[in-house]
Amino acid sequence: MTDGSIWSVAPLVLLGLAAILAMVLAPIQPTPRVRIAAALPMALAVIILLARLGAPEAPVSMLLADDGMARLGSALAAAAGLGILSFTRTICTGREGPALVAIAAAGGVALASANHGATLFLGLELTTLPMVALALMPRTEAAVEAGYKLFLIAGVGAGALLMGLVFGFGASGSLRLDAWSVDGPVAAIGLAFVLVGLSVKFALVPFHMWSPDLFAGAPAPVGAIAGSISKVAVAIAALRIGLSLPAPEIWTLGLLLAGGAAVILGNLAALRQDNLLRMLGYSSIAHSGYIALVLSVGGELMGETVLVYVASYAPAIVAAFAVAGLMGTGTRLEDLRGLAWSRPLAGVALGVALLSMAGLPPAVGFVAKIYLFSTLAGEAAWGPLVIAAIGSALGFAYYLRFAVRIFTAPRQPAPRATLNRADAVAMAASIALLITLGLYPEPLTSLVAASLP
Amino acid sequence: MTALNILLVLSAGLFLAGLFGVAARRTLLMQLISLEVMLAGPALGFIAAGAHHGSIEGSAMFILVLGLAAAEVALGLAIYLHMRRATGGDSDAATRLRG
Amino acid sequence: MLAYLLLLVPLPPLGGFLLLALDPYRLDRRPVLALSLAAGIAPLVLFLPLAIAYFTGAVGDMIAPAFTLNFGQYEVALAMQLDPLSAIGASTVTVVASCVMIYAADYMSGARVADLRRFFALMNLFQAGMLSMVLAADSIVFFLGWELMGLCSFFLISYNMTSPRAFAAGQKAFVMTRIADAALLAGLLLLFLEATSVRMDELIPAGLAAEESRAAIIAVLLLVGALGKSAQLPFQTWLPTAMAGPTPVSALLHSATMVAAGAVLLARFAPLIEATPGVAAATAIAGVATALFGALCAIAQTDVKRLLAYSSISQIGYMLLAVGMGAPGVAMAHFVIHAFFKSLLFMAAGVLSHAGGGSTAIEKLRGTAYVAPISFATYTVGAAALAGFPILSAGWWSKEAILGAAVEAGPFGQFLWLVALGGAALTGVYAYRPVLCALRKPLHDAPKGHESWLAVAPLIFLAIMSVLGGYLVEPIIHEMGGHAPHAGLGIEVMGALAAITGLIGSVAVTFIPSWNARIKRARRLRAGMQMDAIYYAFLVRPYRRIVRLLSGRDGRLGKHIGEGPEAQEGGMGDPVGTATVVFGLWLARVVTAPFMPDRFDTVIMRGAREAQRAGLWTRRLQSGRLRDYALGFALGLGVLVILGWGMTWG
Amino acid sequence: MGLSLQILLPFFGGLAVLFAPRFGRDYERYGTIAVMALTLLVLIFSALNGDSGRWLQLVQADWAPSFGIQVLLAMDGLSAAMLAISSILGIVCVFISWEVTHRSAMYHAVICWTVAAANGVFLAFDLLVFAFFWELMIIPAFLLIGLWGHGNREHAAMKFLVFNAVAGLGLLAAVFWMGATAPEITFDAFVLSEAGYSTPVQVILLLGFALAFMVKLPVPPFHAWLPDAHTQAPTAGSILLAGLLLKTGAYGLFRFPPLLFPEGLMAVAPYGMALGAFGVVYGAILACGQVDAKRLIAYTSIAHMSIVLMGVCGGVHFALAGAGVEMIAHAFSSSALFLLIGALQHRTGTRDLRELGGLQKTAPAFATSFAVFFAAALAMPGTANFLGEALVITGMFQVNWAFAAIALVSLVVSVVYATRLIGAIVFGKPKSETAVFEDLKPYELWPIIALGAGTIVFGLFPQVLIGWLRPAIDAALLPLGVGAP
Repeated sequence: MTDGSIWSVAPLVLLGLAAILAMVLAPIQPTPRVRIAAALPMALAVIILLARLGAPEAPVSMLLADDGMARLGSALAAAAGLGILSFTRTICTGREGPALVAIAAAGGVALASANHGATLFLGLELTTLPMVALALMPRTEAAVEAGYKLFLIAGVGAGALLMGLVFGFGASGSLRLDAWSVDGPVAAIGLAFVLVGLSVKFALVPFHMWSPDLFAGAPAPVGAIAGSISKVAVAIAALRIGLSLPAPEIWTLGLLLAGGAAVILGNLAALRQDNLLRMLGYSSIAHSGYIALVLSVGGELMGETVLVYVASYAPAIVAAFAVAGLMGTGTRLEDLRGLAWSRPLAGVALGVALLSMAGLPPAVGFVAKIYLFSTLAGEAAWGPLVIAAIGSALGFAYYLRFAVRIFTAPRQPAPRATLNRADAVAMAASIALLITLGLYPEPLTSLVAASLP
Repeated sequence: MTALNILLVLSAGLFLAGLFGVAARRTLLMQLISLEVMLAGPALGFIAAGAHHGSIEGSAMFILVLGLAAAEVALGLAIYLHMRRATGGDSDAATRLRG
Repeated sequence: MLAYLLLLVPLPPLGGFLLLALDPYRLDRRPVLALSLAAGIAPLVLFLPLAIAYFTGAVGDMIAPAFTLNFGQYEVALAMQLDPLSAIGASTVTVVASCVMIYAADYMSGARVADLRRFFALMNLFQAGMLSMVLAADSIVFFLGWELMGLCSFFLISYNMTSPRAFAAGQKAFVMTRIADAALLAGLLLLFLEATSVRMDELIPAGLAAEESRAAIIAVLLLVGALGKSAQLPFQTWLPTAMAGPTPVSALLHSATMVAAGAVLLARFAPLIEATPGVAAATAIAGVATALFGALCAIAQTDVKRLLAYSSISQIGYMLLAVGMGAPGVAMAHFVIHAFFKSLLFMAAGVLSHAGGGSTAIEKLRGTAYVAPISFATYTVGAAALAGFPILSAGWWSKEAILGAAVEAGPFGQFLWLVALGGAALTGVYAYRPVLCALRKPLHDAPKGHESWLAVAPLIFLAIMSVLGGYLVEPIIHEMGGHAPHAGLGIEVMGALAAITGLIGSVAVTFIPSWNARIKRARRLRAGMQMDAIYYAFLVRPYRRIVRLLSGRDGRLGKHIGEGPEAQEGGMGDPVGTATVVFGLWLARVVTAPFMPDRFDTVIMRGAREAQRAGLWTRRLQSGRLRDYALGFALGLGVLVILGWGMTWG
Repeated sequence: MGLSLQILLPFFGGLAVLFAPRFGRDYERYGTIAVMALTLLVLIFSALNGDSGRWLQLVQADWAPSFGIQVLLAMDGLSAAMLAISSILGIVCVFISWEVTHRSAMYHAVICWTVAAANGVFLAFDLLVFAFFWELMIIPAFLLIGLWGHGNREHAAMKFLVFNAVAGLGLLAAVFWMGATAPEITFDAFVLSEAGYSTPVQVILLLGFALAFMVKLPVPPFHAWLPDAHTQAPTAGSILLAGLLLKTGAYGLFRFPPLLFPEGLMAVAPYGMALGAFGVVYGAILACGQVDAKRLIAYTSIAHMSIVLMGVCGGVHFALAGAGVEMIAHAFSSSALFLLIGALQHRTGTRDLRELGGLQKTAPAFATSFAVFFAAALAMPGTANFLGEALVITGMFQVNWAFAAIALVSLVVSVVYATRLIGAIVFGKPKSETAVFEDLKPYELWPIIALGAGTIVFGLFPQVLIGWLRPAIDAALLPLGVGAP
């Protein structure tokens, strides 16, 4: 256990500590104080991760990888966790909310640095089960139903992942991801099962059914976790698998089919949505589709594109959900009218988030779009390029439909609701992140280039 | 067909049976039960692969699968209690969230 | 060190202009008059000692550099110089200008203070311009003075703001002189390119050294410049109409100084003119033709100021003839003498017309001789000098010098001499008409007017100069380096005879009713051979039609393209502008034709509707029943596993 | 540092001015004057201790290296003159719109932003940044005409926007093509100038650039937007439009074609001069036919700027010097004329020449100042306009006598429309509108005196101006292989 490896496992330990602290303090302290107790170790974990970005690799064991991808992924997951903590209010997620969010963040970190079948499976489950629990917390009928749907489909997904690991283990005799051999039917079937397992968590078509209902029914933090922590972690796990296996056909073909379908279906369905959360759900499916397309196309820019895309999507989705959490789960299009004038910070935060997701210049989403299209064009993958182009066009339509509504004149002067400080900080931080990176993308691009082999 | 392959096919069979149970049975309880059946498939598979390759990882994974099954049972029953009041245990009735 | 005094000469009038125009101290009537007189006479006071020192040889030629500019490789040094031409010119200008200023002080006393201030500001500015033009040692200061005179003449002619006729006259004068100025500028710039320097003493040798065709073009351009400003034949129509300005203006600008500037220009560049024989001949012919034309038209005039205007045109024709014959000195001599008697005539005519009830018609002058005897006497002396009354008047000497120069210039010169002689005779006819008319009995006896000494003093001085000026002709010619022409007794006798016949003709025309009637009927002659009408028909009206056509004033071409309600019917007609807009709209229509809104719209709308329907269909896919989700899952799993397995068979 | 301040100061000054009215009445006006004065001071400071080499000041910093964009600002005599004019005109605009109260905070902010964008154009040497500022410049001008104009301002503003935006496309296309095909993606003008394109390619690129510059210049046939824009724009708008935006077109023509496409320019120059010559005559003739005073001055601007085009395409030392001087002289004289006509319209409510007249009697100060700029309009020697035109004509004599003759014709026709203008406004009997006409107020008189002084001083002592422009002219002529005259 050299001190390097201690530092490498420190973030996971800190997150676990945060979860335990939150669980212990939950019954005796009021939730805001619990949240702070959970937030401190998580913040420390994020700082350590960012500090060690350049440090030499020191994996603590074969289970957890410690390369740049893992560190950046974990940092994003932990940061997203911090963001989500800021709007986990007692009314919608009960006293155990912060604890569950901390567990989910720990799961995300584990999944992002999973190098072994076991950590892959554990990480996946650690992110899913807290989401189910969180979804059930409000005990309303819709929340329970959303929770149940997520529980069942995720359970089936976990089963499929396990079958994949079994077949992989059977074929190659080892559960280490980079040791998997690709030839032979057993390995191929194993890979198919693993792909299905990940696609469920990634919400690619046809395994996406749980996602819109969860986003709409469950409280805001759940959707935020699904949108940011789990998406980031799964994307990096899939990236690691993709990078370590020498060009498996089923993997790329599967991703291509599922990703393409996700882009088309996600955007089409989102076009007519009036409910903000359901629209975000479907658009999250579409964004997973874009990442899947990039993973299927491959090429030397793949790693950078996935990381930049994920890094630009996470703050946007957290900001969007922070505002959604403030506005309540049933916010329809009309409720957003004049939001920028009645609640300036929330309005601008949601507006900038939507602009970034649509990929328009001032926000960092534009840089992500540039990377996406240059990768697809670079590899002359005309099919995915056309699909992505149509997807973005449709994306403009529904994102701007909501964004424009925010900046229209308010019908009646809505009361200026007070934001609690944590919310305000989260929104301000995400706006700053999205805009500065959008205008001056240099730090992000150099960070990402450094973290890839 | 080596011994491993036969056992792998058997575990896949178990998995597919569970999946069928989830897709076919209407009542919540049966769906939970078939979920557990489905998890039995990989458990068998891990034991078989572990035995075939003579590596302890198989049984380690088996124990993990058991842990997951236990967790899922706890959560499933909690959801079942809630759902029973609202939809009388019928999963098809729980269609408030759609579209 | 005396050279820098030169630079000071044009400054006082410039200072006077600034003080009067900007009027920082709100001066009222008396200080304004005092200031303008001081500023007007200061150059005379400053320049006279210099001129005397120069003429008596105490001081040689000198150049006072003002400041230097460098354009890239060129060193451009602006400067003033004192040489025979500038000394003579400047002294004449200062003397005449002072007289006119004094006269104007009395003549304009009736005007409002604001108008008075404006009048004297412009008169001072004009004097500054004329002096800088005459004294200039380089082409830039020369052209600056030249244009400044043009500007002042425009403002002074249209001094009487409210009358549209004055403004029209001013505008015509300015436009016509500007055409000539453009030619002059072209000539000066070509010379500058030739000599890569601006100084006169370098320009002229460079012009001479230039190759044949270029030198000819430059000379022609300079000639055209001179013709324009001096209202010679092609450009003479603006001077008669310029009489709409007040009398002092006509006295200073349109008789003595500005109009004669063309002669000064040609005298300055005489070597260039003489270098190309063709151009010299052209100058002479233009001079003589204008002299004849001016004399003829002057005879038929009924208004004394227009008569004097035409006489100015013809007298300057004589100067051009002299320069054409290669005797710039003679031209300058005539310039000096002409300046004296012509300004005298204008001023005296002004007083007489005031005495005769204000109108300047010759008929109205009947009997004014007895009302204003002194100005009448001075007018007679001036008229005698104009007609070239033998021996007694200065005009005779300078005219004889010109005729002599013509005779000495060979056979071609002798032919021109004959024509000039005829002109001299005609001059005699028109010169005495106002005098004789003033001598006739007044229709109704007017009381003897009081002539203020302020107005009369300059007249008397100028009258004396018109008589004694003859002695100046010889020295001026020598000063300018030419030799006084001795054409022999016969030529001089012929000249005297011409003058006498002129006098007799004038008496006949005024007193013999039939001749007098014929003159009154000579309408075409009176209108200056309708040159004005011809110009208007062939130049001005077509130009106006083009302008109206282009700017769409008459609506033919000027229909508006989408101009808003406030479209004034003028303006927005310009075809090229509308053409681009029309082309742009047409292009837009053609490019988007296949996507015409209806067709394009349907395509988009259909696409949009498809998307909506697909959206609704996908939403139905999301049934909400968990078992359907599980079914979807199973299908997906099945497809992927079978695909995976299938692929490994290959 | 001084250079980037030239752009940032007015920009953030504009923002500050937006909130200035909160602190007190008219604070936005004093604020704008302060901002403009400060920019001028910074300019003078950085120009004075600039180094003596080709560029007075040069600032180079990376902005987005992965896309090859960098902040590359350079200033030499020419751009210093232009920057000085933009600040001075900024102050003049504030003075004369002292009675504008309709949304005056935004009004002054827009003035600041126009100046900021124009300063950007005068300084940027990274082609993409140049194109960025070029497009940015249209927006404040569009707002100025659209929001505060008279009559049918929407139509005029829209026409202005369409013309300039479409023209901007030509510039953008050329810039992007050059940036993309450069060995490693860069938009640095100096690097691209050594790119060594073949002549036909240079001609095409030059046409792209020239399209944008010629519309902004404006030269017929791309001039249709100017008369409408001027007639509907508020006085400050006209001044900024005439004094500043037209100069950016001329500056662009002066700076980039010789630097980037020397052979292309040599090939196209004769056609450029021909177009300029046509523009001169066409503008002058149209000016004579106008009824609306502002429209008349707009067409005179077209004539004067066509002379600048002829000068720039002349490719001879004199022609370029003349073009430079004419640019600056025109900035002074046309802004002053617009100011006077604006004041006139403010008092009498009309610009129609047929209803004006007789101001000499009622407003002598107005009449005398009008006379000064009347002299400048017809290029009277002693004013900077004459110097500009005389130099261009000398240049044309060295190149082609026909163009020189046409330029001389413009001198004559300028008298016709100038006398028509002064005749209709100052001479004649006072009509009903001009009967009661209080004279120029101090805040209108001071700008007039400043502009008049500028015209006369540069007319009599052009040495200062020519000295400033010399390095720019020599640099522009170097690639054309034209040694000093």
